[in-house]
Amino acid sequence: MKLTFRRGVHLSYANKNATKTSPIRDFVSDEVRLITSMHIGAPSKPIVKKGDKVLLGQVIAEPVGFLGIPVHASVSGEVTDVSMIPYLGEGNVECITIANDYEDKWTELSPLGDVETVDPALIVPAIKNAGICGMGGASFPTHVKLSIKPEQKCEAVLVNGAECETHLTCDHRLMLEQGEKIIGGLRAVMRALNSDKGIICIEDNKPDAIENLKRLALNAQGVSVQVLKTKYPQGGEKQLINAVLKRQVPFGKLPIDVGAVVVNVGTCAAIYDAVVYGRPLISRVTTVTGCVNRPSNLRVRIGTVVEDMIGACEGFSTEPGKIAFGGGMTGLCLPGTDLPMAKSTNGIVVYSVKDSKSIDEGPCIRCGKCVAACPIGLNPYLIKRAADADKLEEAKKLYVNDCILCGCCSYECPSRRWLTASFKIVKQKLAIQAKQNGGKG
Amino acid sequence: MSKDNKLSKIFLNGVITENPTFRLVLGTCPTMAVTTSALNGLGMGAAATFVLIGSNTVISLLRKFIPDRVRIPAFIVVICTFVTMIQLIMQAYLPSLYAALGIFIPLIVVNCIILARAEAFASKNPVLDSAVDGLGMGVGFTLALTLIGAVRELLGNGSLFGVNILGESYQPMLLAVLASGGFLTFGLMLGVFNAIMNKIRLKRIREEAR
Amino acid sequence: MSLRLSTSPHLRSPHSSTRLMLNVIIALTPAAAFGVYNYGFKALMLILVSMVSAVVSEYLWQRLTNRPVRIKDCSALVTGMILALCVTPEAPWWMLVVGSAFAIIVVKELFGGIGDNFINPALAARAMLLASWPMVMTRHIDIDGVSSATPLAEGAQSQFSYLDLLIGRIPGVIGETCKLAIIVGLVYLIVSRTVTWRIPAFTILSAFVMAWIVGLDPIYHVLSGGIIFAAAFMANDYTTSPMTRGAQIVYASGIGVITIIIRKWGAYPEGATYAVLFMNLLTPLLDRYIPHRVYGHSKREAKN
Amino acid sequence: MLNLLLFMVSCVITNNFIFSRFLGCCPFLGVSNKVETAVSMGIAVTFVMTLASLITYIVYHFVLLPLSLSFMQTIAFILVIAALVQFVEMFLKKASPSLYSALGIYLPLITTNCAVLGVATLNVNNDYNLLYSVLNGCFGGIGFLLAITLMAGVRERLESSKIPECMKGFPISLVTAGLMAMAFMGFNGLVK
Repeated sequence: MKLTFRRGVHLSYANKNATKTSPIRDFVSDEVRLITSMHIGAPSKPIVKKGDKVLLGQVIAEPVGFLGIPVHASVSGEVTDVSMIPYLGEGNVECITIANDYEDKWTELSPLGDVETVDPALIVPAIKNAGICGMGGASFPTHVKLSIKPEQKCEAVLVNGAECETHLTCDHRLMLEQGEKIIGGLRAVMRALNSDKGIICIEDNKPDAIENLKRLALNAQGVSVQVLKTKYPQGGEKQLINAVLKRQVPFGKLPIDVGAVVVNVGTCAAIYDAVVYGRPLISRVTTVTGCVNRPSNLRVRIGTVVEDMIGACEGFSTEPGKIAFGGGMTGLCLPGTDLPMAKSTNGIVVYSVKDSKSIDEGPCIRCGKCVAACPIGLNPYLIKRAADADKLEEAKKLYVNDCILCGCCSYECPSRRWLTASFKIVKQKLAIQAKQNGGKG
Repeated sequence: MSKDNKLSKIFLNGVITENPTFRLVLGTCPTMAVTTSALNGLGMGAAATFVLIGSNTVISLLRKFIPDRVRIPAFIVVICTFVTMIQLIMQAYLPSLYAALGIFIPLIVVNCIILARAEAFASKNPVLDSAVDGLGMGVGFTLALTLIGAVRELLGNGSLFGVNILGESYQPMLLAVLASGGFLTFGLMLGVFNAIMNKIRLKRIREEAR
Repeated sequence: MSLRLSTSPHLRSPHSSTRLMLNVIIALTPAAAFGVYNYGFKALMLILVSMVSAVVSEYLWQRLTNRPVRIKDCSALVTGMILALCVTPEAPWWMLVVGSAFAIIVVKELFGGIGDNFINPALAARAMLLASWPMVMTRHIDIDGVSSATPLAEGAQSQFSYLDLLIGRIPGVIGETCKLAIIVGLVYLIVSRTVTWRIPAFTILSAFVMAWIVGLDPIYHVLSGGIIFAAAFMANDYTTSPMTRGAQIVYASGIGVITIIIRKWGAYPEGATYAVLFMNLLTPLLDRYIPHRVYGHSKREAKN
Repeated sequence: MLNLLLFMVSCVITNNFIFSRFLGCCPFLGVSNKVETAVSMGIAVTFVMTLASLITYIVYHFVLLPLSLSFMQTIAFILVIAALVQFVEMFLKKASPSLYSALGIYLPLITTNCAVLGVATLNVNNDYNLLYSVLNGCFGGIGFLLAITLMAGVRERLESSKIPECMKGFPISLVTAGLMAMAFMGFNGLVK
């Protein structure tokens, strides 16, 4: 039976066609720029300086704090610069630039061996050392997600292969081409958490991936494939748990509190590499699509600059109006093409000038389409009303903090109102307010 | 300021500046309930004016003798006396009008305009001023009621004070004399009145700026 | 090269407000066409007069009050069309002008324009016309132009077969007689995702059940009068219907039940108009007290 | 029995105190900003109207009529109601402080609510017996509660609407009430 969550929107996925049948290509550039805050949590601390020679996979920045993960050199070569650069609304972040010598000489690795025989206690530390964070977009450090308290029991590990975003097909291709790695990584997670159920969740618009993984899952203990209805945002962690396990994660709690852990397919494959070969996270598959001449799924080194990736796709096909990291619903706009991609960058979408025109807000006609779309069950039109009047308290009472910024309400709104955008601002304002109040108290 | 000038100012205050119906929006119930015709509006207004003048005068006379703590009940008793008087008078001499106005004659007692004037004006001012204030407020109320009644009668019946104006071919808009028409007409007239007042105020501000 | 920065989402659904309103107009067309076929040129003229005067009223009001002119969203056209479709073909043209102006100015624009009215403009205008000129508004003719009683009038119940009711061989208002044409329009609305099925379905279902409970012929009562038209084009008017699922179900059921109550016991032979208007009044409260459950919160919490 | 039922329905809907009798318009327009306060006000009015119907009935039939003082009706009623409201206020303060804090501030306003004096006068004018008087008070009050709650719901919705400057406040509330009254007209004839 195909499962799904309540509400949400049906999107057109025609924009996936450009890349969904093109196999993953490897691409390596002359230079990588590795920023030290690719994950949620304190930025890592650089331990190399300009002029140092580094090997592939060598630690170049050390983790800081509980949520910290290391950063590894994704090419071998010489560090040409360590400096601060502005990055995507995070202010200035530290960035380590490495010139590639194309030798790809690995630093010394410590593989753990087969996922079925390795000591489960070693798996989570290996994941931390490999610098793995959520590769579906959230970039939450994976080892933290997997460090569950002794009294908690993980009933099921969900592998998120929904890929409900538009444009992107990197997870789809990965499931087709590297299914073994995904299942191996899942088994490693299951063993680490002592869980006997692993469910790979895939939307029904990817029948080839479903078939491939179903076949591979036959040989893996406790692993099954769950087909989901195609609906956005099926791949949201909360929605996925709701759809598959029929449970809701209470506000302020984590998935593990309802006995679930959700891992992205890309993350699973990275975990496999980390456990079996001891390789840190140095590359990932990223979809580059939209107005480029050759839309592709590229396996690129972490830190590859956007401009190089677009070059690998034979340049822009028309004048670009807007370029975003991520798909059409949640993508983050880039101010320029000289920025590097990060561990969680699952796609680069180039929009034409025509598709990037600014949209004027019309008056709300109370059609209720936003209410019918909100996967959380909020009243976007009411929150927007509060937001427009700058009534933060009222917005808070309307659960704006529960908003996952999926974009469904804005997408559906026939008056083209900037609902999600204003909720994002309100949430930021509320966070600042909470911080200030916390400081006082 | 001369005495006459002051009195006329008090009078005009009630009729225009603080018109109980259009400016203060007090006593809305009779305003909508009885204004199905201009005549009913006029009758209601006259009855209220009588009570207003009477109660204002008496309360002003007694203002030094009424202890502060029981003043509201005392005011009500005074008002009530005049209401009962007008009620008996109308019953005797204008039975058809009395029937048309129904329970809204006894309900003048709880009409906020009258108590409000007693409290805000009559209990603080001399007799003559209070009487003129009562008259002004009463005339303002009467004018407003007659106007609303006229509009509703004209729309809903094609007539004014019972005289057919719009001719035989006019198909009367019955809604105007129904309950819902009362609310709508009053609301719309209030809106128009506000719009005019806003315009005047704007003009005045502009002139002063010049 | 300059890149635009904007917040997500970067995609918008193909349904703009104007598109949705046009969809409603398209859906109303079969019913209107049947009305014109039945009652001739006069019906066509009434529909046009109503639509034009609705748009003109909106334009004039917005110009006079210095507001942005929004006639391009076509909502006034929809209002005018619905109003014309629910008056008798015998109505004089000036009545439609008064009705549309009332609908647009008093019911919609005074409250702030599109999206801010709390009651359905076309229906409020119809109720206004019905209250103001009851004799004219309830004068009906059959398809041969002979004045006669509608199927809901007392004593007329046995005159018409179900088939007559379904295809509209009955006296009535311009657009409400042919149930088949209305259903075609409704199906278009649902297929084009302009409206959801919930409100129309529950309205018709509840009317059916209620008629059956109070001992009326349920099929006859669903097929006669304006219940199907109301379910298709009035009950699910965006602005005045509730938004949450539970509230929509309560709202739609209320319309069906009240329609039958008015038909059985009320003074008016037809209750759908007033049922919708009455439930419009409840809409804000329904939306508020039957919210969607917020993910990860208990039901009780969600009510406050 | 059926008669009683019809009478109740007529009190609540077809002869609604606000929409067809214009009684109690001041609080209806004044205290309908928020649903919560509107409901409190409605309950307070219902309560006082019921008690007032009962007591004015007793006063009229056992005091005024025997003494042939029926011309003193208005003055007697208003004093009885004022005393009653005072008494209810004191009683609530003692017996149920929580209810008092919810309804307390509305009680003094009710003395000059014409719906209360109106229902007492109507009872006398229509020659209702004790049962009908009390029912008239109670269900009339419920009708008021219904009207003010619906009104508050709509007005909360209108809060952020772009209403023209000259219509803000009373005018738009009156137009709203007018349209509501029109919707209520559908129930005409429900009670013959």
